[in-house]
Amino acid sequence: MWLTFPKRSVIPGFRLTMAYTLVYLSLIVLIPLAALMLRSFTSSWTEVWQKISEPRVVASYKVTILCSLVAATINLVFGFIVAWTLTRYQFWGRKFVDAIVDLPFALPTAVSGIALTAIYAKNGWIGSLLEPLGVQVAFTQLGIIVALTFIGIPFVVRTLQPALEELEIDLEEAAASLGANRWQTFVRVILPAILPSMITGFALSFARALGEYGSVVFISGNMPMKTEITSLLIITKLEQYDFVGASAIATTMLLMSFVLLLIINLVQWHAGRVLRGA
Amino acid sequence: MSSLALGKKIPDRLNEPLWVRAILIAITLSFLTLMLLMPLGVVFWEAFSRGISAYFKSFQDPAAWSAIKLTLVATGIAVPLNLVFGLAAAWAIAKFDFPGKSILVTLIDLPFAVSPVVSGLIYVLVFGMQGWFGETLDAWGIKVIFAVPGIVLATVFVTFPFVARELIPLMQEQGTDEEQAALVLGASGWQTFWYVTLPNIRWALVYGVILASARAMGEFGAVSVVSGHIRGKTNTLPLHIEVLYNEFNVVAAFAAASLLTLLALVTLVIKSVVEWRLARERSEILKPSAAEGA
Amino acid sequence: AALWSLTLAGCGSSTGETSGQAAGDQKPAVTLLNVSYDPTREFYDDFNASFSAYWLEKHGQAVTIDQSHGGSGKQARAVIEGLEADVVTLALAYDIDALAKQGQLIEADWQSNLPHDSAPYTSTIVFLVRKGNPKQIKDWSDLVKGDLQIITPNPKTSGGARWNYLAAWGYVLKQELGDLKKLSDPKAAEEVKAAHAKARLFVAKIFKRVPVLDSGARGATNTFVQRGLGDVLLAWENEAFLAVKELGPDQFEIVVPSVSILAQPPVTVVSKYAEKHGTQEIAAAYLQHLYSPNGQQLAAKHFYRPALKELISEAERKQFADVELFSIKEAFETWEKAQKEHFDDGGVFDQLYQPQ
Amino acid sequence: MSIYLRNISKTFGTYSALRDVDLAIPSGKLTALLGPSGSGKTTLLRIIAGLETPDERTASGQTPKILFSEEDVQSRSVGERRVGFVFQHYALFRHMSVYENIAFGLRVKPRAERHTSTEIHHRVTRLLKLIQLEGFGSRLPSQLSGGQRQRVALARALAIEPKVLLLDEPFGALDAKVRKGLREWLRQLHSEIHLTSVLVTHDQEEALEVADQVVVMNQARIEQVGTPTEVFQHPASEFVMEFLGNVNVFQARLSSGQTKLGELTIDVPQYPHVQPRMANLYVRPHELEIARISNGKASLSAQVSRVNAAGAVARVGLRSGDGHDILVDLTPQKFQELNLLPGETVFVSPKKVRVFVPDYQI
Amino acid sequence: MSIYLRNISKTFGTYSALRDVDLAIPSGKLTALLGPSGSGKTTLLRIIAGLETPDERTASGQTPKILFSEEDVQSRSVGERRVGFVFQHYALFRHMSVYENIAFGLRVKPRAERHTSTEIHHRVTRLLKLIQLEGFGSRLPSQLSGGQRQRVALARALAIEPKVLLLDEPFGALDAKVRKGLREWLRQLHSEIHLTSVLVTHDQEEALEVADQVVVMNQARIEQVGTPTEVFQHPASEFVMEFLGNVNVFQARLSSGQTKLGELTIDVPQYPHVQPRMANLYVRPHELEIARISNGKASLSAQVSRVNAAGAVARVGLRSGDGHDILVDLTPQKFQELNLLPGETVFVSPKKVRVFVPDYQI
Ligand SMILES: Nc1ncnc2c1ncn2[C@@H]1O[C@H](COP(=O)(O)OP(=O)(O)OP(=O)(O)O)[C@@H](O)[C@H]1O
Ligand SMILES: Nc1ncnc2c1ncn2[C@@H]1O[C@H](COP(=O)(O)OP(=O)(O)OP(=O)(O)O)[C@@H](O)[C@H]1O
Ligand SMILES: [Mg+2]
Ligand SMILES: [Mg+2]
Ligand SMILES: O=S(=O)([O-])[O-]
Repeated sequence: MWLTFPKRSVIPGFRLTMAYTLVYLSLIVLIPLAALMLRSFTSSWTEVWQKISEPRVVASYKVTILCSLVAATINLVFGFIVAWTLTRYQFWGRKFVDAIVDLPFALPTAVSGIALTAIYAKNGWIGSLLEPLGVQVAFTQLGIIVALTFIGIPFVVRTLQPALEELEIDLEEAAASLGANRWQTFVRVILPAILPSMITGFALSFARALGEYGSVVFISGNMPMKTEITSLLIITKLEQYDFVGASAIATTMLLMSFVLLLIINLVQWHAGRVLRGA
Repeated sequence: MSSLALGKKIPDRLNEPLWVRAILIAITLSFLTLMLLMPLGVVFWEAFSRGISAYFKSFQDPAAWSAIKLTLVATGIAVPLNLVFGLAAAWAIAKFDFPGKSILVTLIDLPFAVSPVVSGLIYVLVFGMQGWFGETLDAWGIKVIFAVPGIVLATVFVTFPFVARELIPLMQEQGTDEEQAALVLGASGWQTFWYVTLPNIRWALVYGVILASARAMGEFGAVSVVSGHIRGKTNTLPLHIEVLYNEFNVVAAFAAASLLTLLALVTLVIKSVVEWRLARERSEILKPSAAEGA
Repeated sequence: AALWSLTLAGCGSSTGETSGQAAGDQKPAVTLLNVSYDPTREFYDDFNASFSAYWLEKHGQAVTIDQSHGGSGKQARAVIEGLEADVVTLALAYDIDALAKQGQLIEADWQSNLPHDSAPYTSTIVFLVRKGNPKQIKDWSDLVKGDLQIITPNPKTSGGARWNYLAAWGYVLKQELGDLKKLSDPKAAEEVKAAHAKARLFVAKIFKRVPVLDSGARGATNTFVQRGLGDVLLAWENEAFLAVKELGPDQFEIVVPSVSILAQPPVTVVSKYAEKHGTQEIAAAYLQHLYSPNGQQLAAKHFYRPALKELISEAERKQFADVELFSIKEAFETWEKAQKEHFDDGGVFDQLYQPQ
Repeated sequence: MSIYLRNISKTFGTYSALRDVDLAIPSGKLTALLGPSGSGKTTLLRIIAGLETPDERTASGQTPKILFSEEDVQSRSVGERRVGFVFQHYALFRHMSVYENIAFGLRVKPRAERHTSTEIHHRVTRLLKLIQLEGFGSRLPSQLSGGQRQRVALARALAIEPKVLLLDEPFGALDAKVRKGLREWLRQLHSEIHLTSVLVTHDQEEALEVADQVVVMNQARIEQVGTPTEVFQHPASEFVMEFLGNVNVFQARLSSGQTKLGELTIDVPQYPHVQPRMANLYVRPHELEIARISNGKASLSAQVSRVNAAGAVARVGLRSGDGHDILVDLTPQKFQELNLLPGETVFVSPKKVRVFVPDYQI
Repeated sequence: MSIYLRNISKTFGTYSALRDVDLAIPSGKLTALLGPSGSGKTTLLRIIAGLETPDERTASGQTPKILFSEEDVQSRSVGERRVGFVFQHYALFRHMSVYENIAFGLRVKPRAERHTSTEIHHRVTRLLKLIQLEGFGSRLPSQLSGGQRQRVALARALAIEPKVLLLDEPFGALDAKVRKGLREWLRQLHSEIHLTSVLVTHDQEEALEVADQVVVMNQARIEQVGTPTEVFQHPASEFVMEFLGNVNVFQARLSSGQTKLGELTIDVPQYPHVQPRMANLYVRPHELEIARISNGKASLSAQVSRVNAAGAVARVGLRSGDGHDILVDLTPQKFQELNLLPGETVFVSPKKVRVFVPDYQI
């Protein structure tokens, strides 16, 4: 019924495109995801609860969420600096740097995982430098964080860039004319203005990190209770023909991601409404 | 209105002191070197570790060629499908108001955040022999999982949001003024879309397609779950890389990886060009009257 | 139209399709799909070629064998979910049992269809150490000395790792009980219990020394070889040989312990799919060929211990060190039992990682 | 072609953008829809164009009618109504050249009706000449100034030879100076082609100067319809009075058809009621006279607070004894004669007073 | 505080936005920078504020000087100059409430100079009252109308008690109606607080009405500086004449200090040259007189083409015999007396003519 909602708008094509969107979305995304959820409900609630709350599973949530949070935070800080320098400063190689930011999108995650492991293992280019300092990256949570940081970079940079580009210079000039110094201008004027984008970038990179598998398994060491991520546990369950367990854990992660994404969209929508007065 | 072009002009007086700029640029360069350039370097380093001839020899394997072909086929089907979807979804979402828009947009975004493993798993659950439609499809002699359609499906899933996500904000920003103008001038719905809407979003479209293609070619986890790993038949390039790596054939593995990386770099270059044109076009639009003439 | 035909081609890429290209006179060419596990790649590459030649010569029919490799459990699951393998050649009987149990694809008594419990070749678990054996590792007991680090994959995800685990466990049982027959002797129950307790302690000690649990055997090998992590790698004998050959005879050497497990990677025809493809006969012949002199020699060439030792040359026999081997049946009764007790969720392995 | 609208209402959700509007738009004339922001001008224009549909029923249950000449066009789509629509922000097709923009409406015609390309070329060339942008055909809209863009938008609308031309604040986004020039130009264009035109604006000066008929709107309703002179000289309501130009407002007691402004007694025969009530007295700045000495006529005394002789009209700001600000417009001539200086005391008397009694509120 | 500018040039790349500008801005007065788009107004204002630096040397090698009172402020940063700057598009901080926007400048002061929060509260409350937005402190800018936003921007600029107030087209983005109201309000505000103010505008009406001193700019240079009356009544150049209000331009031959407009002979003692040259004769619409019959005075005959009596001034469009359009503004009174109808023939005579001889081009 709500398909007909935009009542007699002159712009044509709502029914067609909406119907197509919904059908395609259902076929590709919704029905398969429903299959996943229903599969986890083929057993009783208590059993499902038990499966998703085993100590080892819980430990994997902790590792996954903690590392994802740290990685997203690193990305937030450094991604901001990268986006800032890319939009504000002229320097040699800027175009190249700008182009390369999308690399993690395109590189197969397994290749990234192997490459990162090669660099950060104790006989690797960087690992060997860190070894004398007693810092071990590969096969620790640090390694997971490195991999998750790698795959999250483009999300933060690419959401912040347009926001920084659209920042009106007027605002900064206004702050300067009111006597604010650079730092005050940054904290009080620029930061709040790009906050919604920062939240979005952070959340996107966080959400992506939650589900990441390919690049992590090589570098994480996969130690149960310590460096085992949830995606790996799903695979483990599958290896044991435990479809219900795998589906239950996958569903849990899926719901987390969905809620996270919904929050992002609402934040953006809300910020847009309030600030633009739409 | 500020220009959208990179490196916008900031009055000198408002810029950070030189040393702050230098530090920030240094941080940017070292961070990206550590995180992006070094992995890239490792790929090529390993690929050429036994010389150039070893590098090129690794492409003589027919399995490599079939993997490249399959990757291109999967990308070639998945990306156009998502392109059409992206256009339809962006049209419905950007040009109309309806309740539940936020949820719809979130659902479109969802594949971004779904673990690739899960992305593959869900199709197994639907089309596998133990799944919903597996038996039925098998009775009809249709194979989805462990065959090309499954690989295409998984690729479609992981690249699902890319085009739509590029288009929706742009089309929202552009509003419906031009479409209305076209309709008033007597254009049909298709004419309006074809002559007015499409040219306005073409660069964003190209950008979305490039990102989707890059991701489609590089996808590993999801495809791995539904592929069946039949050498020469259902291995995509990333899967083939895994096979080679597991065969201790490091040079060939990284040679194939370097090929993907090169493809990625080429698309990134194209993307930069596209982006540059996009920015130029936008800044032209945003520019107030060029000159008060006549 | 081009897209559509590609998709169709994809649909039809299942095994057993007869293609129009008739080799010989009347018999149409045939394709078999052999779904195998990771470390058999090199072996089956050779074997398939040999079988094709053999079949063409004998029956005038061209046969192509498609190969699929991956983790053993994952492969079994794929077959259950519809990967239409004509034959499977996996790392453990437990995974093939799953084809019967989960997928009703084969008979429950499949293992008796072929000689030697359907295992045409065997292997065992050995130690791969760095050149010169700097830590002086000779036998299992040396593994838990000093600050040694051990590399082995995760038994929950890797079939190979389960063999490692069970080998260590069985070693202790053997040490404690002398004769594994005592395990089924009700009178020795006390003694057996104590032995199991010791074994558990030993295995726990081993896994305490594992810094990285890769998800597959090849991953572990890479960790040890490429990343330089750990002092010893627990590996299949054939894997260890291959690693030395491929990655550096000058860097690694193999240590064979006094006692180890008899690893029997079994093979079988997936009758349901073979029937569907009409390939029962040729699939069966394919597996039979593994027991032929040619098959056994190829297995030996790829460092698998042939089930029929008499079929290989003295020189080939020599490369396999003598070692006292015990089988799953002797030490753990059945794979199912071992799996349930040790590797299922909440099993012994999980308990080792339970926070105290 | 004349346009008749009857019983037009439009609600967005619960918000009434138009309430029960009836309007006749005479053929060949330029009608201006004038009113404050949000009064429903754009909505009404869009309903005429077919970009919006009126409510199926007004609050009082009437069905709407939209007639072009005699014909009901409600079932006609936007494209079929053959109206030229000029959007406030031009809505030019950014990726098409000026030439292509103008030709668009001709190119998308159904094959049967489509002109040959030479015909199209002739027509576009003629239009480019009309809007005085002959050399600019190959430019992109982004390479034009605001005023030029607006003229292209106009040419584009005219290209399909519309029966009606609808303009939504066509000069809203332009500079004061450019706006004036374009206004003049539009006036002239209209006198040449005599197309039934409707112009939306909230600038009263623009409406009064350009239009043959002015429709004053307020809060979703029409307040008054008339020629510019009519609505300016005889405003039907306080709203119209205030909206059309500057006013001085005085409050006074009214009874028995008479009221007093200062000493001055004013007859208001249309309010013959005996009970006194408060009335608002409106005097436009140019309808006040200033004298140095009380001229015997009843007048108010006030102090000159500000003078400004720059411009075609000299402005004098006065402050009356009770702190009321009074604005007086003088001709430069008169201003020179008086030679007023801030601080002086002068006497003002109105030449014309309009009296409105606010509606009772129960 | 007065401002002196000397030798100010500004080039962007190769483009000269300002060329050798000298200007004195008197203390406590409102100065308007008036000129067409691109003439350099904004650039000049930004240089005063310190948002832009002038070229270190003008084309003729002079070094620039910017004095606030007697003090050279060139080494001072924007913040240190204590100027209030009001931006065309408000540049309000979107995420801050109105209150916080106004308080911003006080909150970012160095700790030593910072006021207590009660002081800040008092100050902001006072400003909110000044801009008549007492109840609006907690709103976000997006919840205000354009006019209200602009007033907040003003209050924000005033909060730091600037010594100079700089406004860059503060009303450019607003409706005609709102703009007028705000202009009035600004005038009043300025007469209350008497702050040295500089207002940029390209609306000549605005400049003439609001400012104490008008600076007319054109093509990177200053054309004229003077009071509104001075620049309007005695324009220094054709450009100023044309830019400030409507004009009728006639071309005529000038020789020996005399020229003729129709039959009318005009003395131009400032051009006593004997060789004849072409001159432009400018007459403002309100400086033309219309008569029904030739009044003996030398005059032009013309036909009435258009009349418009709506508004404070009645406009009459005439067409002279040689096809020249002439615009005449009449008082409504005069217009009523004449009762002109389109098509009638009338006689016009100028009351005042300004003559400019275009520069020779070699
Ligand atoms: N699509 C819409 N949905 C909801 N409300 C709308 C819509 N279009 C117009 N309105 C509301 O209807 C009222 C009248 O709008 P309209 O655009 O006709 O006013 P207007 O007289 O043209 O004003 P302006 O001078 O600001 O353009 C406004 O309050 C507006 O908010
Ligand atoms: N940062 C800049 N870079 C390059 N050119 C500039 C810059 N700022 C201004 N200009 C140019 O300098 C000239 C004067 O600009 P300015 O903004 O001072 O004009 P203005 O009189 O304020 O015009 P407007 O009325 O359009 O605001 C313009 O031609 C403009 O394009
Ligand atoms: Mg409107
Ligand atoms: Mg400016
Ligand atoms: O693509 S993954 O390797 O992350 O699954």
